[in-house]
Amino acid sequence: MSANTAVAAKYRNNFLKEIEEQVEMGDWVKMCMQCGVCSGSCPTNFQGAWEHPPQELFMMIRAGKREEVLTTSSMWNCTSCYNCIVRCPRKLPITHIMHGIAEYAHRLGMAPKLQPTRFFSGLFWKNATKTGRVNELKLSMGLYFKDGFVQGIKNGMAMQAVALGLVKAKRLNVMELFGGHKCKDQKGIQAMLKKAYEIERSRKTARIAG
Amino acid sequence: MTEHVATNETILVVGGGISGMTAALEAAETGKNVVLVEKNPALGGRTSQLYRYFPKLCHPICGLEINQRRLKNNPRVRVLTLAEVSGIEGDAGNYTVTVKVKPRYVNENCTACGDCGRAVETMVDDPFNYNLGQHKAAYLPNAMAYPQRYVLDPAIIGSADADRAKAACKYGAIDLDMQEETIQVKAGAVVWATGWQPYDAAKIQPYGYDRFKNVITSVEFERLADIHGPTGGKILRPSDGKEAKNIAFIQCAGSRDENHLRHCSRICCMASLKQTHYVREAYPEDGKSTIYYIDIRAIDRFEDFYQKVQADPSVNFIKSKVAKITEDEHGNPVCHGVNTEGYKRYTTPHDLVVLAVGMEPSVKGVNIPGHIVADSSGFIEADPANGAVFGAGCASNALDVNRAVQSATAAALRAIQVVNKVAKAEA
Amino acid sequence: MADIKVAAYICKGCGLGERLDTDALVKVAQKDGKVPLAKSHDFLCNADGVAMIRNDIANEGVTHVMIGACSRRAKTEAFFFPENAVARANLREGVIWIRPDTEEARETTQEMAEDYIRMGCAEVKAMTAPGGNANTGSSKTLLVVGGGVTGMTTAIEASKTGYPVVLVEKSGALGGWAGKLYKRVPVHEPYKSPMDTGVADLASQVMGDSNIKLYLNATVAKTDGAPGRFVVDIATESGATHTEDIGAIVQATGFTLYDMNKLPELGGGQSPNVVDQAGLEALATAAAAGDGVIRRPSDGQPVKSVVFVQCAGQRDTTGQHLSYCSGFCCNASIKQAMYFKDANPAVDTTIIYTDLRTPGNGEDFYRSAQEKGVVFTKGRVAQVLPNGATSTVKFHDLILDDADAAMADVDLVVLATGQVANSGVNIETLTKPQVEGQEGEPQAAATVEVKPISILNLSYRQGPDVPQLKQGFTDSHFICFPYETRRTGIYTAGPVRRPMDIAQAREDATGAALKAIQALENAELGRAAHPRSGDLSFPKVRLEGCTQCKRCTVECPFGAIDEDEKRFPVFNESRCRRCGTCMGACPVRVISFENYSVNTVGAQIKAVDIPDEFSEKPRILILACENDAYPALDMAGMNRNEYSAFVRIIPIRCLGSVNTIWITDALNAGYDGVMLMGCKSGDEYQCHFVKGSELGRVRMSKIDDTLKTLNLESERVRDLEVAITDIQRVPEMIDKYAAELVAVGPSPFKGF
Amino acid sequence: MSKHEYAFYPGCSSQKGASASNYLTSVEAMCKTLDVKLTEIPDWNCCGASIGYAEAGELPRHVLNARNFALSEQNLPGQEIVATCAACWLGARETRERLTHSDTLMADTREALKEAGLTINEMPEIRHMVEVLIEDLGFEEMAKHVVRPLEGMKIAGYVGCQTNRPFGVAGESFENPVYLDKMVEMVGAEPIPEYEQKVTCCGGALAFSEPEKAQAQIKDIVESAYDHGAEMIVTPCPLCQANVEIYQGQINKRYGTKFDIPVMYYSQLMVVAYGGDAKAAALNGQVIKARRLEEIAAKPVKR
Repeated sequence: MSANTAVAAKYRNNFLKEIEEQVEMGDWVKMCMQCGVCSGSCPTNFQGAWEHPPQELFMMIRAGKREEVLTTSSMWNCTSCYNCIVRCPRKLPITHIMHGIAEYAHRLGMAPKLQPTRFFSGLFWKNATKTGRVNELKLSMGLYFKDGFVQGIKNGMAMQAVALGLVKAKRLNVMELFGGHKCKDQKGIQAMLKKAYEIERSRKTARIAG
Repeated sequence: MTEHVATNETILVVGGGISGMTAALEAAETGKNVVLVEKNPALGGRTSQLYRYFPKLCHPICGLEINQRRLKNNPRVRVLTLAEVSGIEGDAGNYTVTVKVKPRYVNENCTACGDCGRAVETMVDDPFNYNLGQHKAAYLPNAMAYPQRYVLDPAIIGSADADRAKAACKYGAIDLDMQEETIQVKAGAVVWATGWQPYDAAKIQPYGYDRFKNVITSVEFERLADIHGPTGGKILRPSDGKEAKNIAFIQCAGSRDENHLRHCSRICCMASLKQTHYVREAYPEDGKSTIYYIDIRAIDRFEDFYQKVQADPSVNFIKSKVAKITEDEHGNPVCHGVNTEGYKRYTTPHDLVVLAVGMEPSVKGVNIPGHIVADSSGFIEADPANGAVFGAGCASNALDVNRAVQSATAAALRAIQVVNKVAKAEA
Repeated sequence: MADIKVAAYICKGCGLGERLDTDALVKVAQKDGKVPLAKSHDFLCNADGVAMIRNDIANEGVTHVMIGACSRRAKTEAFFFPENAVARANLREGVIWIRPDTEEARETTQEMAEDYIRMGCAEVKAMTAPGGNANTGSSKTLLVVGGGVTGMTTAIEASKTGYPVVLVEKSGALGGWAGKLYKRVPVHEPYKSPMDTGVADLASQVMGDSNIKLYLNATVAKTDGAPGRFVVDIATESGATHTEDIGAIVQATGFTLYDMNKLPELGGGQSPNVVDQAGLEALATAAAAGDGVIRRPSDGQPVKSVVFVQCAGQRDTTGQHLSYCSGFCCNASIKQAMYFKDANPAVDTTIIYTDLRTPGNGEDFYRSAQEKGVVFTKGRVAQVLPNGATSTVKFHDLILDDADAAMADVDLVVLATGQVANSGVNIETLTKPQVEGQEGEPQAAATVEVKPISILNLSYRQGPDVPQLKQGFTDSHFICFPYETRRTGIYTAGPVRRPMDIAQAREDATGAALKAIQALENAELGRAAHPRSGDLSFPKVRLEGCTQCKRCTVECPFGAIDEDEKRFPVFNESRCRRCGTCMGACPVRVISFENYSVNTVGAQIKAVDIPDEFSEKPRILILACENDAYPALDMAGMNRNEYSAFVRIIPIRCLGSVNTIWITDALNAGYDGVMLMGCKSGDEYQCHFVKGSELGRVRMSKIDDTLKTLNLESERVRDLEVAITDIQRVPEMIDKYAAELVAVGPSPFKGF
Repeated sequence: MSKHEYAFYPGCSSQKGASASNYLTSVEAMCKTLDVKLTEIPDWNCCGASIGYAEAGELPRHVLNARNFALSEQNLPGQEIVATCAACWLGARETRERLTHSDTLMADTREALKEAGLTINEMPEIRHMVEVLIEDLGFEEMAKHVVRPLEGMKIAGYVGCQTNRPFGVAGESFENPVYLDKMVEMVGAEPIPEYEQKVTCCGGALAFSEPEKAQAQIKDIVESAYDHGAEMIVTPCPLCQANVEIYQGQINKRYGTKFDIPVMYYSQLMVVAYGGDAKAAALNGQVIKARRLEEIAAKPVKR
């Protein structure tokens, strides 16, 4: 029975509909004509990094492969180079769809836990929105220490030369650890973002309902 | 040919390619008077620049020969070359058409003996060969040229070369004082058969047509294969004249692409399948063709041709829109992309890349006097608002030759219906 | 025959004066050509030269004109004398342009020119200016067979042009296939949604047109005669037969959907919930009449998921089904998927295809379907397994490279089966070929069923219907000339001659109407149809000499010749295309045309001056097809590609018109060899008379016997396939052959 | 009163002591010469960058950028916003496009902005500094100020991604933009138009999260510059600059290469060509020192 339903679920449009409702630009997925120009234009895919390049993801979504799509690390390889967007003969906003699917997978907690870019992406956003401006030093430290203190030191050592170079060039300021750049109206920013999240959530639930 | 006077029972056909010639001849052979206007110095249009037709692999100039003979034997068709329509006044059954006729600088005395060509020194680009080669500034447009009469390139008018040409002609055929003239032609109906132009490949930036010598278009490739072409029918690549044996054909170069042409140009798949035959013909031992495609559109009976090519071991099909082309140190164009059937990434060098460029209606951008209803791609649509101006052939749709001829024959009847009404009314 | 006066004009222009001894040529014309009037002119094609000729015609009583100048393909406006018999001796492209301008070449070049003058004079004398045939019919009525969109369009367009129409439809209603459609694919901007079929409108136009005589529940019982004078018996349901005088015929008998019962693996015939495109149209029409919900045939439940299987029984490589693509089905399935989506976006609609084929603006229609949520899956369907009310569709997903992909619980499966032409009887299979060599040609492929019932019931010698191509479509295998069937005055239109959609069928129908109108107009004037359009000559036969061998009646590529009860040939001029195949076939040489006959060519062959065997000047006769080989030779001249001075070239209408007597005459006269240059024959024929070159070759394949009886080497006759582009290859062939003949040695018949 | 006034959005990386601080320094000097007046948008915030996507969501991202628009409108009414950072420019411009094309998004954005006591009335133009240079001033004007041509320097123009796609500079091709080469020519140096890596991606944020992937691409970018005989790379993008410059050491370790090629901003070249000294051009800000440029910068200006 379960096997049967598994088959039944496949190639049904349920997951496609879910993506259209939940994912930024998700309603573009159905417009893909499977030419493959995105997969061929993606620099990291070309390094072989992608398990499922964009066009294949679109086909998998149509084929109802929910689990595979939301748990793959593929979209996290996007460097936002926009090559796919400018070459797509159907003008799909592929970069944004990739980000969108990633965000959704992250939201559902299905994205691969140890995916470093997933981690960094979250880290970056928190870092940037905390004070309204990015604190590069804390950002890097945060990244190095993601796997605990010891690993952090290791990573730090590995990056030491780079860091030192930047410090010498006055492009990395150790004082940033303490305070650093920030917006004045942090309260406003926080309130504003909180509101934005609220609205977005309500819109999505509305879409599922309607 | 006796030049009949055009009346509002006359049918004006704009464009002397296969569609225009067909419309003109079919109408004339049904007893109607026709004025055929062609902007080039000779009839034949784009099909006369093709080496072979699909799917029969026969030669376009074979049919052209027949049509020319029909023309030679039919006084009802009056041909104006180097002529372009600049205005249409009036309405169905009663048009006055203004035609600008450029000077040929050669009159009907010309016997096509070629003395002027030998006398002239200046070389100019040869548009018949898509400027892949050059010809003398006094020239016969092509071997099948009708009218079989030389032309002087305006570039040499007023130069010593022009005088040399004049001096060389024993028959007083060269008239350096010819001026552009504007004539008015009465017509009851107009068949607009101005055909198509290849989409500007330079606009497809990832393919580097403007940067890489060895990336050419499908229409240019026809000239390479043609005995009358710049290489005398040898398939040699432009950069270094090396034999091009490993050739890539890229489909939908401009077509089916919202950044370029929205529509599918219909002919390109078959054209590339046909062109793989040129490669095999030129290099039976080690010729190799690779077709990069999205969908192979070998429609109706053409499917057989597709199946034949598929069975050919020298032809390789890859379902992929090539992402970009780069050039390696040997001047080989390198195709980058992903084979979508199984996701195999490729980075493949070829001797030559042929872009199967899309079909753009020649009317696009051209403002047809008395605004005509066209679709989003610029093809003339069948619409009552067009009065008695009828689109035919590739001016009306992306068509292969066979369908273009059907379309032109149909357009001829629509035109006849109008002039017959006129005749009835006057009788 | 009225007394004739021949005049020969030799041009000195284009270097002829410098390269040749034109005075000598004038003498040759007088002495050997025996023409009373021979002149030379510095520039024959200019106003003055032409005036001279016109003046001689007007005042000197010249009836026959021999022009020794450039090729017959050049300066045609100048040398346009439709009232007179005209021959052209090709001294420019045919002589000085293909010979080196050297002292040593001078003699042979001059000999060449002199022979062409002799040949020209001999030819023109054997000609008379064609006058056309008076006794052809003059019916201006069109018969249209088939009352579908194509037939109705043809009828309406012809009527609009001012010609009466008889429309015969076998069923009880107009509309055909399109009449069964719920909606059609859009044909103008915006290409986004299905539109009304327009069939009702067409039908009312037809019924409301007093110029169109409509026969429903009727078939064509007998078609007799020829363009301009067809006599057609129309059998009606009541059993009554009506006879109509018809000028020309358009066959628009459409297609039948490929039988889905032949596709059990795809569920065809296995479940009411597996339908073909016609089935789906019926469901959609029913739904539209009701609550708009398309329901499952088995139990009337609303369809929640539907799968369209493209190329069902099409593009088949196994030989079991249709090998071709029907072209219309991709757009049709897209349209049908929209029936569901437009009514209820929640319905799952999936189209499984291998190549999606939506040319032109179909691409917009495709995009529109995607916007509406139709899912497109590139895959190859292996199996449709109905179980109960639903089915499981098993397929190979080509994108995800999954050979075991499947969709379960599908409510409805639509098989996009293709179009099978309703083209009547396949005469190739009906009548065993009676001429040797035709065995080699393709019989109707196994994939196409031979329909037993004739559509036109032609009383023609060669069979009751229009010849077909291997896939059962009517033969119109030209790219440049799609309408040319092998039955003059009978044109086929719509899906009967190529798979097509409604838009194309309507365009096709309009074009066919013109061709039919043209055919009956030409018939009245006794003018030939394509490709020798306007030719006023027509075959004349001396029946007293005829041996009733039937070669002409069997071979005529256009079935123009019937047999009377005494088995004598009955020529139907307005069916004739003037290719001369009958003339070539006739063993007793009783068939000829006024301006082209066994004699016009034979006289030229005999006129050539044959040097003796010691002169080391062989003579080679070339009979070259005027459509392809001859222009190729011309262009070789324009390119100054040289070839042997020993050849003498005679243009012929078609290889099919070559009578073996010409060859034997030539060989007896001491020619060392004969080259025959004709077009490609066979499946991909390039012969403008379709079978002409093939029949000619069959005939020539038997020439060896003749050679044996003359005990000559087989090398003495060479049959070559030449295309119009062979401007380099032809000279090479000629020189190669000339060299071979030297090896063979001179003909023993010289000097006899 | 300057001919050209803009609301300036420097972005996080251009701040003092941040990874592109040298960019800011050189831009300020460049604008001084060109009489372009930049007024920093008070209390501007981060654009969210592309990489924030995991948490950003759609609306919050746009709201962030919208806040900058609102501040600009409030404090520098009527002025176009100019960004020097590719990501800032792209992020802001994307928000602009989306808000102009979706009323719902606009309404939602306004509602969120209320929380910060802000609002937007009209949409500002979002410009990149190179757009301002090329479109508002023009090459002729830029060239006028060149007093110290960088003669004999062969420089690879590396445009990268986000200054080029999806918006890019008007009239330029996504695959082969030429404006940077023109700028190199303009400052008297020798461009390398056939440099085929000019729009290759540097790896962006992956340089942090997955260095090996980014560095594989950076290697190609640098290698090709060497192959074409470049002694310097110039770019308009802070992340490109940083990625291509600072990881050369690690790439050398990883691939056994000997990369040591300076990576500059167009603004630094211009400042030197305009007669500015090493400090004004922020040459000290290079991790890989641009020796030749420093020498030229030390030379007296020929008037």
